[in-house]
Amino acid sequence: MSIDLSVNIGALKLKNPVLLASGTVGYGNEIAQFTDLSKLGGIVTKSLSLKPRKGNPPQRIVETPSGMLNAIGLANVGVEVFIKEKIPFLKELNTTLICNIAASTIEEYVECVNILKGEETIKAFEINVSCPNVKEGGLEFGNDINAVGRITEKVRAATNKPIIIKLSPNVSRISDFAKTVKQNGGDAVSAINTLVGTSFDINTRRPKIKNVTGGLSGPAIKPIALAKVLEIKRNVDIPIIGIGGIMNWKDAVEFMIVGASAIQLGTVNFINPNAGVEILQGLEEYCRKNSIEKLSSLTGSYQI
Amino acid sequence: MSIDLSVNIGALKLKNPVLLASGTVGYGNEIAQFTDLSKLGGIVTKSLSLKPRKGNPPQRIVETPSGMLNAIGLANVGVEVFIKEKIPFLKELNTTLICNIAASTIEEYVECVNILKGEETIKAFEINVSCPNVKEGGLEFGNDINAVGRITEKVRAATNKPIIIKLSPNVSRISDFAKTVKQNGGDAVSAINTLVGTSFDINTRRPKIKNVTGGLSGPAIKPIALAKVLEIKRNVDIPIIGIGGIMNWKDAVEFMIVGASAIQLGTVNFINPNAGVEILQGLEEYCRKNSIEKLSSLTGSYQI
Amino acid sequence: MYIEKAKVESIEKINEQTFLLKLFSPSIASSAKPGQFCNVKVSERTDPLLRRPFSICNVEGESIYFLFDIHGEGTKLLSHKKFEDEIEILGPLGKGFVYDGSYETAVIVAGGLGTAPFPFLINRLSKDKKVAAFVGARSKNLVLQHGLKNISVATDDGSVGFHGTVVDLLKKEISSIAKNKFRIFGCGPNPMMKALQKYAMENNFDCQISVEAAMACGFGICQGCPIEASDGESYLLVCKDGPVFDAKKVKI
Amino acid sequence: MYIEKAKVESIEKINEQTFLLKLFSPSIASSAKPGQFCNVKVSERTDPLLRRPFSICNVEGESIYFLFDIHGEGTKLLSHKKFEDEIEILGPLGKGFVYDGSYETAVIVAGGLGTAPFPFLINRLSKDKKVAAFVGARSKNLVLQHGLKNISVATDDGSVGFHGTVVDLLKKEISSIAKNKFRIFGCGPNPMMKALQKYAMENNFDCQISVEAAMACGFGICQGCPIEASDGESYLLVCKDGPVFDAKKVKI
Ligand SMILES: Cc1cc2nc3c(=O)[nH]c(=O)nc-3n(C[C@H](O)[C@H](O)[C@H](O)COP(=O)(O)OP(=O)(O)OC[C@H]3O[C@@H](n4cnc5c(N)ncnc54)[C@H](O)[C@@H]3O)c2cc1C
Ligand SMILES: Cc1cc2nc3c(=O)[nH]c(=O)nc-3n(C[C@H](O)[C@H](O)[C@H](O)COP(=O)(O)OP(=O)(O)OC[C@H]3O[C@@H](n4cnc5c(N)ncnc54)[C@H](O)[C@@H]3O)c2cc1C
Ligand SMILES: Cc1cc2nc3c(=O)[nH]c(=O)nc-3n(C[C@H](O)[C@H](O)[C@H](O)COP(=O)(O)O)c2cc1C
Ligand SMILES: Cc1cc2nc3c(=O)[nH]c(=O)nc-3n(C[C@H](O)[C@H](O)[C@H](O)COP(=O)(O)O)c2cc1C
Ligand code: FES
Ligand code: FES
Repeated sequence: MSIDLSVNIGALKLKNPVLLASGTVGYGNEIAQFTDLSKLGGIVTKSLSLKPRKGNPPQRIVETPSGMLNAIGLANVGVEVFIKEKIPFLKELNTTLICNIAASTIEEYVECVNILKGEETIKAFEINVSCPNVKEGGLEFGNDINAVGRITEKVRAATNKPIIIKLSPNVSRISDFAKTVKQNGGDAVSAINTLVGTSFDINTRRPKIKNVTGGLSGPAIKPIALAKVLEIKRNVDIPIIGIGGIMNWKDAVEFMIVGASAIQLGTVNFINPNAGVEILQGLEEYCRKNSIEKLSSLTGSYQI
Repeated sequence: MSIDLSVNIGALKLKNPVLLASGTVGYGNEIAQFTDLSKLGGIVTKSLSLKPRKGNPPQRIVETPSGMLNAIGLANVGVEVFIKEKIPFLKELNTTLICNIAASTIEEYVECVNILKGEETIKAFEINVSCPNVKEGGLEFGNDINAVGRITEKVRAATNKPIIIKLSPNVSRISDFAKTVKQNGGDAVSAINTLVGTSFDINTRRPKIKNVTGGLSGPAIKPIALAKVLEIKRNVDIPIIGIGGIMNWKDAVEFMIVGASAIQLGTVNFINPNAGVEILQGLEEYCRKNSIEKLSSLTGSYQI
Repeated sequence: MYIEKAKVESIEKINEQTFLLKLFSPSIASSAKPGQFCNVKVSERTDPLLRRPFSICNVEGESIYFLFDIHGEGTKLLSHKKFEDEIEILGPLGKGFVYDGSYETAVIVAGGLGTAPFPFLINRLSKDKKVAAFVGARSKNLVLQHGLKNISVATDDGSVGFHGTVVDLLKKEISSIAKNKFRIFGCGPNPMMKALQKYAMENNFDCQISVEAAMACGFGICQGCPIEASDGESYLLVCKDGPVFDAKKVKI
Repeated sequence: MYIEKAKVESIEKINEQTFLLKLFSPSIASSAKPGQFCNVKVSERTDPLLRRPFSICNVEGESIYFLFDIHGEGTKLLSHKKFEDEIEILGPLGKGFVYDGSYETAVIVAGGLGTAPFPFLINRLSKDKKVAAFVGARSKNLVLQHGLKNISVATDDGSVGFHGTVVDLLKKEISSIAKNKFRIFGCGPNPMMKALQKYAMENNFDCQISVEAAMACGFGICQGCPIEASDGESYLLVCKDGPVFDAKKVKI
């Protein structure tokens, strides 16, 4: 039996649903030494900002039970260097490139998109709204439903390429945010970004992470991420990319069942850089065993 | 060196900060076979409702990475039976009894408090606002800041005993809720209750928990709980009871450093029913080693 | 009830997937009753987080036995334990079998790992009681006869003994013991217990069944393990009110 | 760079808290360079979640060695590994020592477990180079001399050798080797590396230091392990640009 692994995220066609998540794959070159990226559905770049960002001072990461906290501070090369130095390698990869963008004003998001949209290699934009909103008092855009609506609207106006809004989980009703994305012309949502967490050293009484708080990722958050994806699926008709704590193909299947059209792997890449390829094989095997001809038929197939 | 372990939660005096959390200690009798409850700062009852509740059908619990989901459905004997059958045992325990109350209307909270407040054994009320609000469309009170304000106000009017509002973590800014509690006369807040999560069986495609979603608890959520406590501490001047994933004395110290005046143990009781006593010993030892005379001086002693 | 750090005295593979674990656990050994279980800590770390429930398979002096299969990660970790390793166990938990009374034959009906509690039960039965054991398994290599006697076997695939379920085998064979007064003791997967319960109730047989449920605490504080009482009005707790119930008392 | 499932060939306790682990790991053995490290999976479960970085202590045929202490849970799990257990390792990672050049003496300065990378370095030094090794430890029973030669010892408590830090010992002894051209290779806790760096820079010594940082991935994709470049303008990554840096290039 030949299994159709392809999935559609709105207008974005992927050869399979396995993507590598922003910030956990750099710009592809390092991880390519361990895995064959061309087999995957695609990769999402580290969040790019208009100007290069140095990132936060160390310590940036700390392990927690079945998870980790990070506060990288969006260290990245900036859009210009990205185009000049990273795109050439990414072009050769034969995988779908999604460009993740971070900004602290709405105008900056639009400007980044305008600079990048001419690059043929970039097939879609993922908008990271979980960055401190400098202009509006340091609150996160991601927790402000109006801001998310406006960002979607403005970015939509700037490009015809598929737009995916990456949602923050640190809200009461994530489906309201997904609804806003849909209403403002977004093609899809990614759920979830990391949860706010912290960890302190009991001897020095200082935060283990210099930035005080960090984003929690890894298997610890999987149940939360699944609930968020399910909540969106049951309330809004928009394609969802499921993210959060996926370690193996079973987790990937679980995300698809609760509503994800595709999935992204984050933390697992650090532990097993070949996880994407292994998960893909697992998905294919699962389909074969269960006589599923189209992998995409799993999406939202929950029995409640 | 003799160490002063006592702490104050507003008007509520506890011999030490180690409490057992609601829903993880029943009404004290079973766990008393494994541990000496009289050594602890106190215990919080399973959430009591006006009428007895049968609870949700099975399966009610499922394990997750470093955590568990539960959807018990507030199974409890109801306030009347509690007074008749449970109070006599609890009276003999020689530990502080905090009564946790759940309801689906504001009036019901007040009614429960009115029925219970005459019981001398009950030293404080903890109000569980993470229950669906039947009147206002099934959304949780806990995610509705106005509802939390009104509940605090009405319960405050009904009793002079200390009132602790147990906050939901499934919100963007928990400190806003703590502020509302303070403004409406609450004595303290407990943070956090469980996070919404789910888990699906990839063969049947059904939720592993009959209720579809459940509350995530255990070490997995500790970094999130710590961040919530810290957020409240930095923004609102109200005593905080820290809860979430505490497994050992080090975790307890960490919660106190970020701002907790006392702590509650939940999931750990299932794994080690003697954890409370062991944690207390660990806290005392820590104080001795670090020449800390008053354990309460740890509260909010973070160095940021 | 005790929290005991028990040393591994031996761990033995008794068929291709089943292990017999012997632990030095004097407090639990001296207080346990057949049909009770322990909640076993399989890891020092927080994943897997919860303890795992296992029936007390037997008691011998100051030692207790567990019989288990590799099912998931927890039992896998348990199977890696070695001589003299320490395992923290909590028990004895729950209500065991009621096995005194005037019946003459103890009819044991065990499916798969449901064999586990019966060596202990057989040990404690008064000497005048006869035993008739019916064990079912998926196929020949999974049949567990450890510690049983007077055994009739059923397999789903017919690779040994009766071809069919152990409850069907019981129905076929019951006439041979039906002259005596008997009491049925059942343990196995819940669907099998349901079939046994139905059969016993229809025929008004004296029957006790041991059921399974997902558990967190194992001793009544989490309310995680409900089973509906037969009146349909309330839930009982498998860990505290069970795991053994009179077949008439619960809805499986 | 490889992900290799390596079999334990031996695990040996070389002092009261230090273990020497030998693994069969042909791909890594054949490509590793002194100063590089591997990221080691210590558990099959999700807690502990992350791999742990360890310097490659030595390479012998198709085998590699790690030298480690029990520090927390990860190293404790590692210390429990037994002959023939499989451990998944990722490596060789990072940039190693630059050890060719026209210097005559390799001056090794190691604090505590900082000894780890030097047996491998010494093995690969061209035969005409001399070695002078300075090792520091808290006290006598923690001094690690494994695989070193021409050793001078310093202890914080003076229980053996020089009473003081290893950098102070170096300052005292340097004159005896200062006639030769030398290059310093340092590895140890970051505060010690900082002291060594300061001393080397003040004297314009040729010096390479291996630094530590919390790591998630170990190969450059998480950006979790920054160290400030000496210009103060940018961060380098310890895992990818290091762990060995020219002492002039970074701010510790
Ligand atoms: C009262 C009682 C007595 C038992 N006695 C035995 C025995 O003697 N021998 C034996 O081999 N097994 C016994 N079981 C089943 C045993 O507890 C499970 O096989 C074991 O928990 C599986 O753990 P795991 O980590 O290997 O599997 P996983 O599937 O990885 O476990 C995941 C979670 O599901 C729970 N779980 C999985 N299977 C079961 C099950 N069948 N019943 C309840 N919870 C389950 C686990 O406890 C854990 O919380 C008993 C169960 C109960 C309730
Ligand atoms: C490049 C490099 C090479 C190393 N080589 C060796 C070696 O050869 N021998 C040896 O014994 N140790 C070495 N270390 C330190 C070793 O990685 C830590 O001791 C180990 O990670 C501790 O893990 P744990 O679970 O036992 O401790 P825990 O304290 O429980 O670990 C908790 C977390 O902190 C991290 N961590 C703890 N200590 C350190 C540390 N000193 N440096 C970086 N991260 C740390 C762990 O990786 C983990 O993520 C090296 C570190 C680095 C960065
Ligand atoms: C070290 C690290 C860096 C990350 N950087 C970004 C980022 O730059 N932009 C972004 O949108 N998400 C970023 N994320 C979030 C991940 O893309 C992902 O949403 C999250 O980690 C949850 O998935 P996981 O549990 O599989 O890791 C980062 C996560 C980690 C762990
Ligand atoms: C099985 C279970 C039942 C619970 N029942 C209640 C409850 O009835 N009322 C309540 O306020 N909190 C309840 N909780 C939440 C706990 O009191 C606690 O806030 C939460 O579990 C986080 O702490 P932990 O990680 O230490 O378990 C319950 C938690 C669990 C695991
Ligand atoms: S397992 Fe906790 S009440 Fe039964
Ligand atoms: S550890 Fe991930 S970039 Fe260095």
